[in-house]
Amino acid sequence: MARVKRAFTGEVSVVLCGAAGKGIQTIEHLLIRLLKREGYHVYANKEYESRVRGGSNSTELRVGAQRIGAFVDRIDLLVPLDREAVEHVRERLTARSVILGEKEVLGTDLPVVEVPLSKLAAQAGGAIYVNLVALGLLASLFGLNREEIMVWVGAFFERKGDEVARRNVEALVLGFDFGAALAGKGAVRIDIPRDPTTKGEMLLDGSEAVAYGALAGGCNFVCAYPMSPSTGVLAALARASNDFDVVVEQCEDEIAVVNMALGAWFAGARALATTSGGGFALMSEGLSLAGMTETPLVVHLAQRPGPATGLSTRTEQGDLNLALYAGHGEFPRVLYAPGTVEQAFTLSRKAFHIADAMQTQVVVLTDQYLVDSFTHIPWPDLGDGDPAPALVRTKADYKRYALTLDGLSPRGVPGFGEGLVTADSHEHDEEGHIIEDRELRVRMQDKRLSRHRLLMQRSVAPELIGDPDYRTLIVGWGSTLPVIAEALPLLKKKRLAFLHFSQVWPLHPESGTLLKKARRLITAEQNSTGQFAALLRQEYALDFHDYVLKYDGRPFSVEEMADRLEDAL
Amino acid sequence: MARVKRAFTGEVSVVLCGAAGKGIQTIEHLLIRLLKREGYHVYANKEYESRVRGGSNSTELRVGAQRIGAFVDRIDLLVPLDREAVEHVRERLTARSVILGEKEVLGTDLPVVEVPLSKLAAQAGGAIYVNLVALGLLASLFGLNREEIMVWVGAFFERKGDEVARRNVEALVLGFDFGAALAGKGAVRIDIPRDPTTKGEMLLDGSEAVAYGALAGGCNFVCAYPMSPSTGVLAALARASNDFDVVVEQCEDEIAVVNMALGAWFAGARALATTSGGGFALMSEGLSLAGMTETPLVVHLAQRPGPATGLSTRTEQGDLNLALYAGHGEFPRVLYAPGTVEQAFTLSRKAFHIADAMQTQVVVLTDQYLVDSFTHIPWPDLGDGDPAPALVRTKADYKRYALTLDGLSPRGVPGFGEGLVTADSHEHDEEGHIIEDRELRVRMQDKRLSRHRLLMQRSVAPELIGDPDYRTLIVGWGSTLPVIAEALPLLKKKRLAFLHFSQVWPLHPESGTLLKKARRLITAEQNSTGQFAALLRQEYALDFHDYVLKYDGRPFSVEEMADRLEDAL
Amino acid sequence: MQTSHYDLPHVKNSWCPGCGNFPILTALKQALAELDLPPEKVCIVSGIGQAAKVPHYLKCHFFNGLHGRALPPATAVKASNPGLTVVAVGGDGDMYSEGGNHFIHAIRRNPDLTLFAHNNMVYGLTKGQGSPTSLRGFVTPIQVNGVANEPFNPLAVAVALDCPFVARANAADIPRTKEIMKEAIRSKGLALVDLFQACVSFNKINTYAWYKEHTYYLDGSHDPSDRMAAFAKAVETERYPLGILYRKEGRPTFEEQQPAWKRSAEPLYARKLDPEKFRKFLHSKVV
Amino acid sequence: MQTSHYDLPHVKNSWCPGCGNFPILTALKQALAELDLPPEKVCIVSGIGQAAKVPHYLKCHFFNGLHGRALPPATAVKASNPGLTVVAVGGDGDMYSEGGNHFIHAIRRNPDLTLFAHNNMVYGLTKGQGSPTSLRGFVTPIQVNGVANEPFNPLAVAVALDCPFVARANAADIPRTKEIMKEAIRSKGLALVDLFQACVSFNKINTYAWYKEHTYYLDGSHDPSDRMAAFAKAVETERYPLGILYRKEGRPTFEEQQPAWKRSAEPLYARKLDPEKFRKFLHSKVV
Ligand SMILES: Cc1ncc(C[n+]2csc(CCOP(=O)(O)OP(=O)(O)O)c2C)c(N)n1
Ligand SMILES: Cc1ncc(C[n+]2csc(CCOP(=O)(O)OP(=O)(O)O)c2C)c(N)n1
Ligand code: SF4
Ligand code: SF4
Ligand SMILES: [Mg+2]
Ligand SMILES: [Mg+2]
Repeated sequence: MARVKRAFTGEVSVVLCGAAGKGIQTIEHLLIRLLKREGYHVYANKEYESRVRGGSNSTELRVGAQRIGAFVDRIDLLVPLDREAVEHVRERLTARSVILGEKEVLGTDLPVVEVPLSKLAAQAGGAIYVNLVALGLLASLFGLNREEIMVWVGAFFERKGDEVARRNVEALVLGFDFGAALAGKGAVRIDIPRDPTTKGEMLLDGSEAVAYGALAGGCNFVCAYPMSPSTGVLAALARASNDFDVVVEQCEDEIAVVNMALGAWFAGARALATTSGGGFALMSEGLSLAGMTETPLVVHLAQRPGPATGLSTRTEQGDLNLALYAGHGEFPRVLYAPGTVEQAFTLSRKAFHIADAMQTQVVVLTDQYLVDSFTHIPWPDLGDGDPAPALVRTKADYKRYALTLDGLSPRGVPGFGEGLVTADSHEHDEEGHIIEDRELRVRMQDKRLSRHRLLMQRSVAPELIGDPDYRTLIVGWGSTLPVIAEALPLLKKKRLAFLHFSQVWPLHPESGTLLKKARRLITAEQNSTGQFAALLRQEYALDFHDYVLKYDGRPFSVEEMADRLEDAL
Repeated sequence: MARVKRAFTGEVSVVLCGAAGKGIQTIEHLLIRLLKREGYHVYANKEYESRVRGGSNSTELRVGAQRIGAFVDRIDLLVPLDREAVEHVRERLTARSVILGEKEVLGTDLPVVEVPLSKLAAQAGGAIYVNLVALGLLASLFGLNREEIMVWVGAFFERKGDEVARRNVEALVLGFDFGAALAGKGAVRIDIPRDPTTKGEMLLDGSEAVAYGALAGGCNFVCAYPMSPSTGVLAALARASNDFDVVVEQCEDEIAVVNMALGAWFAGARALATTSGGGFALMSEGLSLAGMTETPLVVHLAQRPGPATGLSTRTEQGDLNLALYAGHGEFPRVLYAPGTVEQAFTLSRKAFHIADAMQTQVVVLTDQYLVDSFTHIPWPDLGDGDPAPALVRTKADYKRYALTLDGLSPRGVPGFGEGLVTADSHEHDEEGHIIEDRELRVRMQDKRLSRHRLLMQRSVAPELIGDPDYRTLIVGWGSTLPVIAEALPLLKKKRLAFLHFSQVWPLHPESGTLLKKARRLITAEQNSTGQFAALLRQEYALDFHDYVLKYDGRPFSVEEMADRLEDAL
Repeated sequence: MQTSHYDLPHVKNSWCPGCGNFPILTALKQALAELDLPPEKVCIVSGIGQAAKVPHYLKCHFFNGLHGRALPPATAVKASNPGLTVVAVGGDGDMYSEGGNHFIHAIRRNPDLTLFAHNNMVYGLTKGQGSPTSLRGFVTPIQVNGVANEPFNPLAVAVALDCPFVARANAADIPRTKEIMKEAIRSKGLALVDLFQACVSFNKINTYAWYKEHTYYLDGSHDPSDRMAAFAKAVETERYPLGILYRKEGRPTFEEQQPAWKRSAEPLYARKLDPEKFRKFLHSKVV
Repeated sequence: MQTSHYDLPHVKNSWCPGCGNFPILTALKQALAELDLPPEKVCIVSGIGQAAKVPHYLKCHFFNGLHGRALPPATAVKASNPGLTVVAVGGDGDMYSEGGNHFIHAIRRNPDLTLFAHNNMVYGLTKGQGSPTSLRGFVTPIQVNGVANEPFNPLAVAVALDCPFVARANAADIPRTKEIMKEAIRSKGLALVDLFQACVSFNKINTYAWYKEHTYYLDGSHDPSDRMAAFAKAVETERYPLGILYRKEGRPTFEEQQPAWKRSAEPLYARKLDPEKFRKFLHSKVV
């Protein structure tokens, strides 16, 4: 294994690993900012156990000259913070991997580039500073400016008091100087071109992207019950609530959540509910109510492996069918499945506009992998061209469920105008009063279902990547976009393309043509049954030739995706 | 309209109509018994509003020489009990219909065979006896024996006291004698051959069939939250609970229901949960728990029109997708959809055996139409050959989730043997303890999913009715069996058949072949999107040529089914 | 205001003749009329059940949602537009069984709304099953040996959770029920009124006469601000006290603690994101 | 019996070092050992949360179900096999928030089981959000301006619903907690023990020291059979009383009111349908 002299050009994957509570998140938080300021493209992703302290968690930072969005197995530089760390990631280490740390502490048989992390930490004031030593080490390997980062890190720790800030900066410098010496000896060399555009970009994780996209869409009400990995969205909106007057409530359960969100929309607010699979399942009846009352609704569903509690801090795309069919009876809905942090922002914004304009429910499907993806994104479309909320000032003779030509009854809210605004869970007449009449029932159901066609017209087209003259088509949806896109050129196959769906329901009208053009269809999904392929089979009566499925709770890496697709081709 | 002299041979449809609280149910209850004793085949079905008093409800009794299971629009004899009644069923009246009643009370322009119902009722003691007068009238038209029915009806009312019994019998006789006179005049003549086998058959409605089938399957625990039209099953089991030591509990909500049922199975009971769409939606998360813990479960889902509260006392087949996909994550399940009262018994029994043997969840899908179908069924298979519960006496080293060759870990229960029995909602090891390990996760998920194949092997094959050499195939599922079967011979089409599925998931392995053999596929479903057709498209990548859908909350009648199929052919 | 302002003559009422919901409807119209609350200012949020049909028979804004789920949307309506008078209505099954969790947490949350629970000690709409308030021994088609569970005591629980307004009324007594309703609507924070109501079709035990016999009105000797006294009254079951059992001043409401309502009184529907502020906020993410 | 009987040495514990769940686990093992209840006689039913992991660290039968849903399956286990000692375990979020409806209705139903609620006034497993028992003003990543809702008072609610055994313990005091646990397990009907528990990772307010300072033990002067006195104790919040607040004798349990248990003590798994009786029953439908 590993010769110790190593040079990385173009792109490098740095992995930090250690027990929960060891400060890995602080390194990630600071390093990603420092690298981005420097003009590196950075993408980070973490994996962690369902526990608060102990265990083995890791964060991967990929640093390169171009935009990155996917996870790789390969570890170029590993900074293990405890004895278990090396074992935890061992199968990802290659002959090219460099381990930076203390051989004695790590007790590993693998070659280690000796860095006296704990000695330097002790020098700075104690074991807890080990993360800042590691940060300094990496900062110097990436060629950052010593003084600049001292000032920046000092400022970051300022609010924790002078003493803490001083010691952290000291640890940083000790690590930095050690790293500079290493680099000087040529033990590790990183040589990646910079791209000044990164500096002007926003740094967000997937949760923040959903939350701020929602704000951009006019969200002013959020209710939720905590559940990994969906809680980050609630937290991001809670942080912003004082500035943007967002009503925030942690409810008693997810049933309260969905019903509260519906009450809010009914009264003219724009509410978001955020949850994971189990909570979404509990909302099923409420989604049906949204359908019957034609109340807009936006739900963020961050997927994790099921069934039941499953693997609560891991990733999966196992809830597509649930999102498609939750709730009794039949009613239209929209499902977005953003492929990147950037799309998470854009589609969350769009979700509010579509929900409002079409009086429908919109689910934004993410997963642990996407919400924990941390990267910088170009300045997004803030939807300044978006229409104002589609609310009408009601007249005295207002009828909430008026039968209209396009199937959309103008939506009023209580207090805006003279009319009375109603919502009814029973089959109802135009005023919202209970009926038993069979003909009116059919007209009302037709009216609700007719929305499906309108939603199709406004759907997001799938994105085609690769040879437009394809014979083999790989199909994917949601968060696997970057990993399939990155794996694609690694496959030595002609006439190959990848079709990515960021809207999975209703399907864009062109989808059928695009799919049927292929001779061979392969689905790549992060679940155990190929749910999206089943949906496409149902819609277009077509067959899939292979299924690349993964359901161990870990995201596809570029390498695994390439290997598995290679096998399937 | 209607000439008044009318003879009915072979089969007759009698409709009773009036406000809730007018005693229609009593007539139905008594008449169906009297007719069955006489050797008539009888089938009754009711439709009613979601209110306790008032409105217009009706019951149809079809009486014939052969087994009947379907609803017809056609009314041969109408006994309207109030002014609104005639209007309520007016569109079902034909030139052949005979209305029996008081023209003045009814205020109708239609010809009426005058029967002084209210005068005779008054004579018997008051307006409330009008239903017994009507009963007597019909009894005489059907040629029942005056003395026998007097004794029988007297006995029936005995528990209400002598005076009440006397007056009821008097009303019966007054009606009977009036009817005899009418018949004598030849105004109405009913001439239907008798079949002595009806006498030995059990008289059940769909709810009782589900309940008693469950008992036959060993059900000894039932929990539910009331919800139309599923409550009848709970009531039937509650009535039997003292005799058969069934633990019965009305829970606080449907979430408690599903979790309680799972706890009961875990501890070795055989529990049934009964609900309708909204309640089933609330159980979604619990179904996922059943999947993860491999705990058997039987749920009866009586469908009604949605979304949300919809039409709470009407019928629909709108919850197939919900039943298929409720719950987060991926896990196997079984869905039965009995087509008749008889199948409701058989499949509910079977549900318990499959749930137990396969450690899986089984949903029995009925609907308002089926649970309110009231008829006699041949003595059912009581499953005496069914295997004993598949429970093992545990040893000290027992592991609940042992990885075995066939994917079924022997199931123990606490207290039976020395071992410890566990159930875990997280991904777990063989002992049921929480894991994060990726490989074990995959093995456990594969183990759970592998059940699907076993379930397919034990699935109920679809039933083919009609020309085995078909080119056109009508597909149906659940309660539409009798109506499609009866409509089939009315269609003047060659090489036509009907394929009925009483198990809709997993599909029997032969289904694909049977479907693909057809040149033309038509689905007939009681919903607005053709959910079952979508499932078949997904499974077999095939196209449907026409959709015969109905979603006004009323059951398909034979006539409507025939007309609509005719159009589709 | 005239009570006829709230009439909806074209809607057919589907309650049974003689049902105890009629006097409640009358009292509620009178209460609203006397408080001069026009239909456009009132939003009724209800669940499913006979009681929950109230907004179909009383002109106002309404959100008639799911069985058991009136309180979360009612809370949201108030928090989205505090200018509305929000009333949540449901039956005993609706509010205390299916909706039990929302009941206790709404009291904790304390939105400024009024909760009328029509307590007929039975499930009316679904035809006569036991309810959480059914008395022990009540025989039904499901509880064939009689109800075995202890009845839910909504008033004692509300006092235990320090609900700012806890009252009971006998619906048949329209004038006094109306007065209690008015007090409840006026009161700040969550106001609970449990309304004894006869179900003439399915409850042959707890009839109009029974309610009359088994209740008495609290008089001046009861101090509703005394929590212990209120609890003592709430657990009385030989004869049930009527009137205001408990009043607690000063509990802040849900809405008024939300920053969104500290700075502005404009309903949420009329607000917009400040695009400049939002841009600045996003710029702070350019680190 | 030795407490080591309940050890599961091969299972890795994932609680944080110093977590207040450890003393609870110790006390529970001691209580079971002193009551001579071998693992084969005990079934723990739990939800999801840090507290709910107890059965993974204590050898016994267990059903570790869904967040908030311990009580319905626990009730069913007891009703299917009353020979088992059934213990329901969960956190404050688990039992009082997601599981709030089951909490109140389990008390009404009164199965013979013990409920241990680990009350750390925070959501531990999901990393520090407010819980229904969090005190006003508690700042979290979600409650950025501090918790605004009134804390849920489980003991007052339990007394309001006439729960037959209502107690509070400070988990850090293992010997006395163990004694309370033993009493609770021995007591007939539903026994609630709210256990004050420190979360060292996410609750920096309600620490071991805080619990010690803000509690005191009830002494002989408190009569637990006096419901009013119990209520008065339950609503004390300056210093929280520890010990048995309320005891009510004589409430029948859920199981014993079921006909299935009146005639036989055989667990349901060992029973079979009597085929002759069933045939006769079906024959009665041949009318
Ligand atoms: C989720 C769900 N479960 C069950 C029902 C059926 N249901 C409708 S109303 C009702 C109870 C009615 O009793 P109550 O709330 O006391 O109202 P009442 O009719 O007595 O006024 C039930 C169980 C439903 N609509 N939704
Ligand atoms: C339906 C559902 N919603 C949310 C969650 C996420 N969740 C798991 S544990 C928990 C709360 C933990 O707090 P508590 O019950 O107080 O237990 P503690 O960890 O503090 O012991 C939550 C919200 C879940 N598992 N299921
Ligand atoms: S069933 Fe009872 S509560 Fe319902 S309307 Fe009739 S009398 Fe009133
Ligand atoms: S987070 Fe809190 S409750 Fe959970 S294990 Fe850690 S200290 Fe204990
Ligand atoms: Mg009621
Ligand atoms: Mg907690």
